[in-house]
Formats: sequence, structure tokens, C-alpha cells
Amino acid sequence: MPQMNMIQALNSAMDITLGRDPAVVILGEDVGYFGGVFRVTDGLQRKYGTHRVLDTPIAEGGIIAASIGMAVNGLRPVAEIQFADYIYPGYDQIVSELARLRYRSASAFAAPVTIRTPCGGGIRGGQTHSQSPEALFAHVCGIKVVMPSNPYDAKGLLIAAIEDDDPVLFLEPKRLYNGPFDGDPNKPAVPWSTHAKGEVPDGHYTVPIGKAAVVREGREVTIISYGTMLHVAEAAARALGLDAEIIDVRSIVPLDVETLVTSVAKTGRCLIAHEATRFAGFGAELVATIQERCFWQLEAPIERVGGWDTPYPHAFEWEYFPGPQRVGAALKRVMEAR
Amino acid sequence: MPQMNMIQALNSAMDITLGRDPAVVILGEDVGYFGGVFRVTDGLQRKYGTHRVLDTPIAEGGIIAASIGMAVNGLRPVAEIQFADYIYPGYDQIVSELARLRYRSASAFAAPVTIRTPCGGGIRGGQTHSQSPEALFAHVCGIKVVMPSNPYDAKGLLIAAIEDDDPVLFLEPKRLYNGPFDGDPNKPAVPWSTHAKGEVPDGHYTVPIGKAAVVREGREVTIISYGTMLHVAEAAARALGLDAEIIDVRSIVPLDVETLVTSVAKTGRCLIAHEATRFAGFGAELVATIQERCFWQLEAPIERVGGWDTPYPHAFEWEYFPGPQRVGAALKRVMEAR
Amino acid sequence: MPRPSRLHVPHAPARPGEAPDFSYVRLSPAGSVARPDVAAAAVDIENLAVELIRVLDDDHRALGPWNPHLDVDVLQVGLRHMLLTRVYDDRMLRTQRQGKISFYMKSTGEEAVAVAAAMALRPSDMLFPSYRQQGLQFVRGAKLVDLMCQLLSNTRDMCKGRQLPVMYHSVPGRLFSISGNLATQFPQAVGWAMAAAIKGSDDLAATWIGEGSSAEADFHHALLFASVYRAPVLLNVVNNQWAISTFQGFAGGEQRSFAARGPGYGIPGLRVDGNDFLAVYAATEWAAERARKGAGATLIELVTYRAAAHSTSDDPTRYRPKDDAERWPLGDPIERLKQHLIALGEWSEERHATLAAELGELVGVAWKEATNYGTLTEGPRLDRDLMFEDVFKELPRHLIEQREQLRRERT
Amino acid sequence: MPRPSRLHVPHAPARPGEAPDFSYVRLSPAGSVARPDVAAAAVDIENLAVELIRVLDDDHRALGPWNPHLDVDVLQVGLRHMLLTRVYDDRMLRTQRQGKISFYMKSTGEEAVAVAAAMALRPSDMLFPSYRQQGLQFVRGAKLVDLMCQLLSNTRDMCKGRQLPVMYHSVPGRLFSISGNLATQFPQAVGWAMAAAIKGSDDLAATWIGEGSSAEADFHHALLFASVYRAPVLLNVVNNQWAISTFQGFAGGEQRSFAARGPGYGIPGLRVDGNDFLAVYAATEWAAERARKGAGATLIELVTYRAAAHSTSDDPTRYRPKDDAERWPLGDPIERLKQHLIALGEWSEERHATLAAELGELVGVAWKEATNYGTLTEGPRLDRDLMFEDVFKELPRHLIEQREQLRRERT
Ligand SMILES: Cc1ncc(C[n+]2csc(CCOP(=O)(O)OP(=O)(O)O)c2C)c(N)n1
Ligand SMILES: Cc1ncc(C[n+]2csc(CCOP(=O)(O)OP(=O)(O)O)c2C)c(N)n1
Ligand SMILES: [Mg+2]
Ligand SMILES: [Mg+2]
Repeated sequence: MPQMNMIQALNSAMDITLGRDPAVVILGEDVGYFGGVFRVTDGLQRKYGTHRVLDTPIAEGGIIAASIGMAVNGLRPVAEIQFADYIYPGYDQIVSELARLRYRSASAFAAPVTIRTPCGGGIRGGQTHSQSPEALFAHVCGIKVVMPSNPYDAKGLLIAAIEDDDPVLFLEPKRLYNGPFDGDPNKPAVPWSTHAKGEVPDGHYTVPIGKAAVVREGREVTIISYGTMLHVAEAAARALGLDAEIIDVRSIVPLDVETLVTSVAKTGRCLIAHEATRFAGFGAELVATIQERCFWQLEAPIERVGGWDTPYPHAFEWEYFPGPQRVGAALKRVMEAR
Repeated sequence: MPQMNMIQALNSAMDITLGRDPAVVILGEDVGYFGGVFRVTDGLQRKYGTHRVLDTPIAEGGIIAASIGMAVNGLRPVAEIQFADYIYPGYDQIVSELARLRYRSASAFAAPVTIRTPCGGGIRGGQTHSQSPEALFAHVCGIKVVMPSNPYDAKGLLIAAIEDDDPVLFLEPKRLYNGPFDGDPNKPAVPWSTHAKGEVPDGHYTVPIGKAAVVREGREVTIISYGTMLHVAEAAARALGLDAEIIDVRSIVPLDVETLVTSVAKTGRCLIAHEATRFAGFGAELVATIQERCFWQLEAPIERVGGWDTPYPHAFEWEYFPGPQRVGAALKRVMEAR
Repeated sequence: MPRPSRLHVPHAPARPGEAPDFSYVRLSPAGSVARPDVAAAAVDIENLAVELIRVLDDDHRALGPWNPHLDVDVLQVGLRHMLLTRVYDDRMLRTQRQGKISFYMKSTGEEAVAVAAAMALRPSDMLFPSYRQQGLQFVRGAKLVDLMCQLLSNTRDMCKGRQLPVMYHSVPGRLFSISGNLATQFPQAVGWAMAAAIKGSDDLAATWIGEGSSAEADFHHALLFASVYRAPVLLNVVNNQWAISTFQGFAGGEQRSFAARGPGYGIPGLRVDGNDFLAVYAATEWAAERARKGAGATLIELVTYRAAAHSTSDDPTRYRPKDDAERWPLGDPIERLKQHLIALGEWSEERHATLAAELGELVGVAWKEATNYGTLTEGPRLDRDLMFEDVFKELPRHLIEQREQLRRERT
Repeated sequence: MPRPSRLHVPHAPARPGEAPDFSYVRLSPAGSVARPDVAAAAVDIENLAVELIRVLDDDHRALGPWNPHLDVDVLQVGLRHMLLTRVYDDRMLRTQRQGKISFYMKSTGEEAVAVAAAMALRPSDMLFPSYRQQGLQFVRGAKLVDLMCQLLSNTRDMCKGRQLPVMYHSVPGRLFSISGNLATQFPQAVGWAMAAAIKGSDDLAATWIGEGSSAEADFHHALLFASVYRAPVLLNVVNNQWAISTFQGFAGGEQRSFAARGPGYGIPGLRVDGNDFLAVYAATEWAAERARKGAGATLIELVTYRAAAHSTSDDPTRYRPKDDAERWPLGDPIERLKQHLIALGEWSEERHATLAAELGELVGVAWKEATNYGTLTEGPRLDRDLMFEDVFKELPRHLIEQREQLRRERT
């Protein structure tokens, strides 16, 4: 099977959907001639032309609004927002329009728009190139939210998102574009070619939205995470020699509650890790859901690890990032509590 | 002491701050000549002139941005967003600018802006005049978020917000403007004059931001709520004859964790109620925080009651609204669980 | 001592108790404005954003190059649609006052803006209205009963109870779902038009926004995207002078016309007498032809007056003179078309009265039928399970669970 | 078979491998544009948004009514600031390449835009820049070491490590904190100016935005609020032809100039040769006088060219001809002012070389000092506790707890 990094996998997903369905169009800032600042749309304009892979004005609100209108007219726009930190000028069109159009019109109209955007830190991007805003969309009814943690899922989920008749926010953990990351910035970079999920079929396949993945089975503790933090948590558990069950949420909305609950009911202990700011982050929803459904099986308080409740500071990237130490300490707490 | 409804109390807070501090200015759509669609700024332009109580263009993003600039130039703007549902065009300026200006400039610049906006349902406003978006701001670092549940707190918190050197989002549960509400729309309306907290001093006073209020002491269960739902939950507990400890969160950010935790540690049972959509709502953060700190004292899963995970539908207002039945059923569950 | 404020604050020309003052409205004589070729460069026709395109003069004659020379039966259809709009509005307001519906918004005085435009377009063109163009619905063949069921949020409500009254839509009528969030439809219409162009179709999109709402970001995005991609779209600003209590000066109308925003983006701006059926028709026709030729978008300002309250929640006597509407210099659109037809010898006061009675009857019958399907307070109600549908195309598990929970709650 | 797309898609005039093509840039001869009274009505001076205000001609003479007639020493100060900007930019780029700082953005070719404008304003005027006007910092007296410490996020960083490099600010210099979010400063500057007017002060605000960023909603809000309240503000659009890889046609520059957006809001638009120190100075002076007179805002488009990469993360040879910058018809701002001074007999190549060496020395010494306070990789580091400060004015309890947790983590 071909080896792909996440950028190539995403590119392949768009290439395939552009090729199969003339309704698919790509649009966004610098996505056309240049192929995107992270090169995710590289070569697509050359292959599919300037009318299907469109450069746009720098107006995220306009990009989302135009995408909605295009979708209502039968296209399947895939809009790129250059950084998740810059999605807020489009927030109104997403929250008030994209997410609610089907509902308010009783399915007379719908807008199958996919919004791709790189998120997360770890690349020295400072407070405006590092955010993980999933919680700000998870609370909004009517838009699906996914985040892959590896090239295989990235391609399969992106194809699923583009083919989905509901709008999907597709968050790409940019720290993982070129390789998995265990949370230690001092180690040499590891490429996806060394990782099983770096094997990605050339052709069409989907990874279903709404299903979490049990990445590793285990009996002692359930670790629930997604995106970059999945790898960090995995490494932390390994370092502590824990027999952890590790779950990649993948789909934030809809959430695969059953997979999470089955696991925690089994292990009795649970740690939740995400990179976003902790307070009112998506981890809170995960904790709340699990304590509601697994209260009697829980042997220790659910631990929640996240970024601090501050913006993501340029100079303190690794102090902010919930790295192996923060995760490890929380894992110890959850294992020791009794 | 004078009787005031919440509208009068808010009006009085602005009147007093306008009178005391020439830096205070009011701005927003229809707030000037007309006095606001809910009449909250009634009479203020007549008293303080068109240059301190300003009508604005219909551009929430522009209103927030202009307020930031004014604040940087030494004013204390109090911006009204006509409905919380219409705050999203200003979301970027709030999230990316207002909330982070002090941080990014290491306090060289700051913008003490207060944003007032009516929220919540129960007035047949449908999906675009009923939202409770507190969770979408609670996750954002650098802006305080408060919601009063009565005229006394409304005035005291609004004065505190305007005098605060940090930005504050001030959410006004519009269903409570004219009177407390126990969740039963079929009962005759009750005016604030019948409620102890309808007694409001004429002059200057503050209610501190960051402090929850124990509205009723009790031993059997802790009910944590805010805004309209505080009254609904109170009524539901009364109907069940429970000796409930009832806490009005009031300040969502910063959150008075100590008051909440002290209570739950005592009662061992907890119900959380808000009107907003449940999934990834602020209730999740409350659950997560309490289970972390009170795990060993909890005798039952924390119950969480909210609006459904749908937009707020016009025809099903009372089926959507988390009324006494939904709260009552949850209260029974939390009391019976063992 | 603080120096006095140097801020400029616009003010309304007249407030309650004062005499109406419309001296600020720049008029042009009917027939006086040249009609350029539809392919003219935007820079060469900037005068159209300043002058006022008018066809009907004070003697009810149709004059000048913008006269669309419509057949009499077209004029009569237009009059009928406008009158139906007014009758419907008046009647629905009454039902709201009687507590049968929760809310209503009239378009009184602005009927030509919607009716003439829709008649000048093709049925395959897609319309993205705001909440004040109910005339579009009638031209596009909406059934009165269907509209009323929406107002009633009843068992036949096209929106299944989700939307406030007047937030209609129609798939066969190609009328996009109306949003309670101002201005959002403006750039969406541009996106729709971009897609039409990408597909190589001849269809265009038309959209309407209030002058107050043009202050929103969406207005700028719409003009910009329309300009960059030369999208086949008609961008209509309905300048009815008021945004609830706020005078149009606060939306930037004090310095320049709203049409004048277009040329800055390379888009022609037409300033049109919005109460002149023929002028609205002609301007729309011109812009549609331009768009279909591939010459891109047109910004059309319809100068009109919101003769009624903003909505049933509003009382305009609190912020403007009581008799403001009557003094509006551009008159009433229905009266003006009626008089034109009478002047042509193709209409009479009697026929008008008969038509009004007939339409009143139609509306009354439809209302009776509609209320059979339930009202806010009585009769059959929508199945509350519907609340959980259409959040997503398929019901996800958490909403199935919540539906079950609600069922338990109410039994 | 699907019909071919009718969408118009702008394209860059030349891509890698093609010859540079600047035929699209509309030029006016130096000295040819009339200079109206500062109180002129916006509608009467719309030509200024089409023509190009230029003072320096190809023979390095200063011509025409916009010549600000500056004293030689003012010109020499301007030259020095511009040269310092360039020397600083070049040197800081190198430090980034050496891994000493994480990121950098040069303003090469655009030095006049910032330096001339800042010199034409009063020290009490408030500036709201984007990330590409470092020249403002020098005019406003910033110390090299302070700027460098910001780039290094070191122990003397004015931003306490929170911001990416180049996101400076200065309270005494009245330079607002630069935001990584494009365009947001534009309407904030208008708010600041509104407050100045409310306070009755003579101060004004000036703000800068890239032509690409002018597509954002904030641009519209700024123009609208400035128009409605006649705020004393200078709204500068720096049209350097590129937004990363995207040609200005995608920001709407294909149809009209960016200056042309102003008149639609009743705001004068000036299109100015941004590489002509004298023209930028004169236009700024005109607009400032206008604002102080109470006549409101001016939109100024500075026509220039981004001669270097967008940032250290960018490689422009992937999307434009290698020699594009050299062929830019408006030349280089430093070279042009230098030649003008030489033509006046007030400067020489030798003096220029000496100045360049002197500035290089200054920058080198400052860099040495700055690195003593720490670099990204070495030396003293900021106290990590600082991460929790300034989220709020006072540290709330949850941040105190998190600070403690971090302390435990790292011990
Ligand atoms: C984003 C947003 N902001 C505010 C409102 C509240 N609102 C509803 S209608 C209205 C006035 C609109 O005026 P205008 O655009 O002139 O339209 P008109 O009512 O005159 O037809 C306002 C402020 C809203 N619905 N949406
Ligand atoms: C809201 C927002 N969207 C996107 C970006 C990413 N971005 C940074 S610079 C840039 C290009 C800006 O171009 P322009 O405004 O022309 O300024 P220039 O770089 O040419 O000075 C983009 C797209 C951003 N920083 N903020
Ligand atoms: Mg209006
Ligand atoms: Mg640029």
C-alpha cells in the first residue's frame, strides 16, 4: 500500500472526490495556484482548473457564505480556512446559517459544505496559529465536527465528509501533517512512513463519521483523546507501562458515546486529553457524559488534561502544550486514586 | 426600598454609571432615541445626550470593534447587542481581539468593554430570538461572563461589569425582565414587585463578579443553575418538597468553584440546570469540575438538564424549554439513585 | 473643563410631534435618466447611483427610456399581486392582534419592490429575500393557505414549526428560506450565482436586504465576491428609510446613496423609485440582462418607505411623526400603478374595488382553511417528535434518546 | 454535456517563468493631479481615487500641487528612517535563517508607506498598524533593542512572550498592539477616533491594512462607522499587489482601485504612489488636516510592491516571476528619495554608504545587546509563570491553580 503523510492523504481525498463528482469544488485563501500554505491542495488547480479549485478573497465570512449558496445550487464546496484561529469571521455564517438551514427549512434546503481547517499548536505559531476551537462548534446544533489523528483516517473521513449531506467541520491537527508526535519536541521528527496508519489506499474509501476507534485495547484505564493528543497520551501510557485502552474520538459530533461508555464501564478509570483550553472545553462534555453513564463503575475521578486557560503563548509553547509530563501526572493520579 | 423590575434595574445601573463617570458611553442598535427594543436604555439619551448614548449601524462586528477602540482611548463603552442570537457577527472581534488584547500586549493595552445582550427563550422568539450562548464564550480566555437572575443582582453586577477593567459579557435572561418565572407558561405572570430581589437600591452598589450566591440552604441535594432556570429549578425542588441547596452561579467566568464544591461535598447529590442546548453546554463544565473535586462525596451521578440538542423551535417552545417536568424528573433521578 | 464633543451624530429629519420632512430625498423627474446599454462599464454610468430612475410621472404617464413598455395584462397582474400583498398583510396583522399568530411583519408601501422585480425575472432564477418581500411569494405562485400555515406553525407548516412567522421558503417557487439573521442571504445569493456560472447555466440569483442591514459584513462580502467573480446576481437594497427606530443616516445614507456603494467595487449602482412599478421592473430587467450577458452583478437601491410598523412588536409613533408615510414624496406603489392603468383607460375605481373585495374573500377563505390545520392555541398541533428532525439529515442517536426522553416527560 | 463555466476568475498578470507584466497599473505623471481643498466634498474629488498622486518624477524632481515642500533635514530624517527599516529587515531575516528567531516579516519596498505617513502626523495621533509597517516604530522612537527583544520573545520582550515576532506595540509611541488576525485593527482605529471626537480632542487615528485584508468585514465596518460619525481617522490600504500568493485581483482590485471604495461611503479616496516619500507625506498631511477640521475620514490607497517574501515561511518564486520586484514601475522608495536629495545637492552616494554602514553597526550592536536577554534557544528565559498573567487584570483563582500545577509539572 502507498505511504502517505497526512497532507498527501488529504490531497488524495480531494483529488478523488473532484474526479468522481463534478459538483465538488475547492475554495479558500491561497488554495488554488499555490496549493495552500500547507500544500494540502497542491496540484489540484492544475489538474481540475481554476473554476473548480478557486482562490478567494481573504474573507472567511464570505467564503462560508458563498459556499452555502453554492451548496444550495447543487455543488459540494470544500472550503479551506487557512488556520482555525481565523474561522471566527465566518462564525456567524456557520452557526446561524450553515448549521441551521436544514432545520429551519424542514429539509427543503440544505448545504453540504465541508470546512477544512488546520488546528492545534506545536509549530511555534503563537496565539493566532495554534488554536483548537472544537468546543466552540460542538455546542452548535446541526454541524458535524471531526478530527483525524492519522493519514488513513484523514483521507477516509475527508471523503466521508465531502460526501455527507450535512455540513462538516473538518479539523486537521497541523502538528501531525508530517508525522506522528509523542509530545516531546526535542526528539527528532518521526515520519508517517514509520506508522501503520501511514499506509493509505490510493483509491476511494471512507471512514464513517460518528464512530470512535479503539486504538489499543486494555484493561486498566481508558484514555480518550483525539488529534495530536492521542499520540501524546499513547506515549505517556506506554512510558508508565499501563495496560490502557486508548480511544480516538475522531468524531466529536456526533459522538460515539457507546464506544466510550463500554470501555470505561470495563476499566473503571478514565483520562481525557485534548490540546484546547481546559475550561468549558470539549473534555468537559466527555467527562459529563461518562460520569452520567458510568458513575457506578468509576473507581476514580475522571481526569481531564488540556491546555491552560490562557491563550497559546509563543514563548511558552511547550509549557502550554499538555505534554507527556502533564498527561503522565494525570494518569498517575487516576491510577492511584482509590 | 424602591421596587424595580429587571429592565428598570439595568436602566438604573447605566444611569448611575453615566452620571458618575464621563467615560461611560452606551451604544447599540436602537438604544438611543428609542431606548432599545426592550426599553432597557429608555430615557438615557434624553438625559445624557446623543454623544454618550449612541444609535449605531446594524453591524454587531462594527459595534464591538468600535467599542474596543473607544475603550483603548479611555472610554468605558457599554455595547448592547439586540439579541444574543445576533452576537456572532461580532464573535471574531470578541474572541480574537477583546478577550486577548490585554494578554497579547502584556497589559500595555486593555479594553474595558461591557457587552449587554438579552438571552434565553420563553417569549415565542423562535430559533433566532431565544439562544443562550454562554458556553461559546466561557471557553474563551480573557472575557468575563455573567448572568443575573433578579433585579438586585442585575443592577449590582452591571455596575460591577462597567467598572471592571476587564471585558465583560453581560447576559440578560429576557424572560425575567418583567418578573420571575417558575417555568409554567400557563400561570399568570408574576411581577418582580412580589419578589424580595425586586427591591433595588436607587443608588450605587455592586455585586461582585466571580461570586456565586447560595439562594437557599439545604441538605439533600445541591441545585446549581443561573438565569431563568434558577427559578424553574427552585420551583421544581419546592414542588417535590426537597430540602435543596440552591446556588445561583451568576458569574460563569470566573467561576466560583469553591461555593459549588462546598455545597456538593455537603449534600452528596447535584443537579445542574441551564436553558442552553445540553451537548457541550456550560453544564458540562460544571459537571466535570464537580466530579473532579467531589468524586468521593457523590452519592449519585450528577444530573444535567438543558435544552435539547436542537435549535429552539418556534412551535415547540415549551417542549424545548427545560421546564418543571424535565427538571423534576431529573431531581427524582438524582434523589433515587443509590 | 472637557471640550465639547466633535462627533457627528446623524439625526432623523423629523421625530414625533414634528412635521415630516423629506427634503433630504433627492428626486429626479420621471423619464429624465438615460438608460445605458446593459454592457456599459460600471465607471461610465456612476450617475445612475445618484439620480433616481423613475418612469411614472405625477400625471400617471409612463415616460422615458426606462419605460419597460409592458402589456396591459402584465400591468394588471402586477396590480393584482400588489393588492393581494396588501390585503394579505392587513388581514394577517389582524390575526396577530387577535392572538392567532405570534408575530407578523407587513410590507405596506413596498409592494412594488418585490412584485415588479419578481415579474421581471425568470421562474428559474433563484430568489434570496429578506422578511419584507412577501410579494415575491405571490408572483412565484405560493398558495395563500401554505403561507398562512407557516404563520400559524400548524400541522401543515412548511417549516414544521421551526421558524417565526413570515420566514417562508419554496422549493418549486425557487424562494430561499428566509433567515431571522439579517443580511446573511446577501453573500449566499452570490455563492448561488457563482455556482450557476460554474455550471454554465443562464440562471441568476436575486437578493434583497434592508438599508439598515446593509451595514452588516455580509453586504460587503456579497459585493466583493460578486465583483471578483462577476457573478450573475442582482443585489437589491430596499431603502425604506427606517430600520426599526433607526433612520437610514445611521446606515451611511446621509453621505451617499446606497446604490453608490456599487461603483467602488466596479459594480453598477442603480437608484430606483421603489414605489414605481415600472421603474422597478425596468431596472430589474436591465440588471438581469446584464447578468445573463456575463457582465456581472448590479446593485439596485429601491427608494421606498416603510409605511407600517417594523413588526407587530413595534410602535413607530414613538420615533417618527404619525403622518410620515402619507407625506412620503414617492407616493404609494399600488395607487400609482392603479392610476396609471386608469389613465390608460384599462382600469377603474370600480374594478379596483371589485378586485380588492375578491382578494379579501380569497384571503378569508384561505384563512378559514388554514386554521383548520391548527393555530398557535387550538386545534391539531404538530407532532412534537418533529422537533428533533432535520437537525441532521438522519436522526443521530443522541437525538433519538432525547426524543424518547421528551415522550416520557409528557406522559 | 455540461456547458463550460461562465465564472470569471481573476488571474495574476505573470507567473513563474513568465515575464513580469505591470501594464495593469494605472499611472499618472508626477505633479499632474490637482490638490483640492481639504474640506472638499467627497463627491467632488472622486478623480483622486482613479488618478495616482505622485510628486517625484523620473528625473528626481518634486513637482506639482502635492509637493509638501519639506525642509532638507526632514527629507534626510525620512531617508534615514527608511534605510534603517531596510537594514533592520535584512538583518532580522538573517537571524531567522540562523534559527535565532522563529519567524519574520519584511517590509522591503514599502518603507515610505510607513515612514512618510508617521512623519506627517503628530506624535499624539494614535497608530493602528498591520504587521508590515515597522517604519512607524522608528519614526515614533522605538529602540532597536526593544523591537529585537520582542522578536526574540526573551526576558525583555514587551509582549512577555505572548506574540509572534513583529507583533509590537508601544504605549509612549502611541502604537497599538499589532494583531495576527488580519484587518481587525481597522474598525478599532475608527472607534478610537470616535472617542477622540467625543472627548473633543484634536487627535486622530491612523490605521493600515493590506489590500488582501481589505476583503475582511472589518474594512467595511471601518468605512461605515467612519462615514456615519465622521470620525477623525486615516484609513490606509497598502496595495502591495500580493496577499501571500494571491494577486490583488482577488481582493477586488481588478475592477476598481481600492481607493475607489471610499466615495461610495462618502469618504474621499486618494490613490497615492506609495513608493514616493513626498506623495505619501503630502496625502497624509492633507487627510490629517481634513480630519482635524472635522470633515471626517480619508481612505488612502498606497500603491506599492511587496518586494520580499510574504514572511519567512513563504517562497514567492513559486507563484510570481523572480524579477517581478525589479520591474515594478514605481521603483524603490529609498532609491527615489536618495536620488531626489542628490538632485537637490543635499546627499551623495558616499554619504549614503556611510549612513548604511552606520545603521548596520547600530543594528549589530543592538542585536548583541538583545541576545544577552535571551534567544529562543539560549540564555535567560522568561519566567514561565508569566504565561498566566494578563489574561485578566488580576489573576483569578483557577489560573493560580494552573500556575501551581505547572510548577509541580516541571520540578
Ligand atoms: C444580525 C441581526 N442583528 C439585529 C437584528 C434585529 N433586527 C431585526 S429587523 C432589524 C432592522 C432591519 O432594518 P432594515 O434592514 O432597514 O430592514 P426593514 O426592517 O426596514 O425592512 C433589526 C435591527 C437581526 N434580526 N439580525
Ligand atoms: C483573519 C485572517 N485570515 C487569514 C490570515 C492568514 N494570512 C496572514 S497574512 C495573509 C495575507 C495578507 O495579505 P495583505 O492583506 O495583502 O497584506 P500583505 O501581507 O501584503 O502586507 C493571510 C491570508 C490571517 N492572519 N488572518
Ligand atoms: Mg429599512
Ligand atoms: Mg498585500
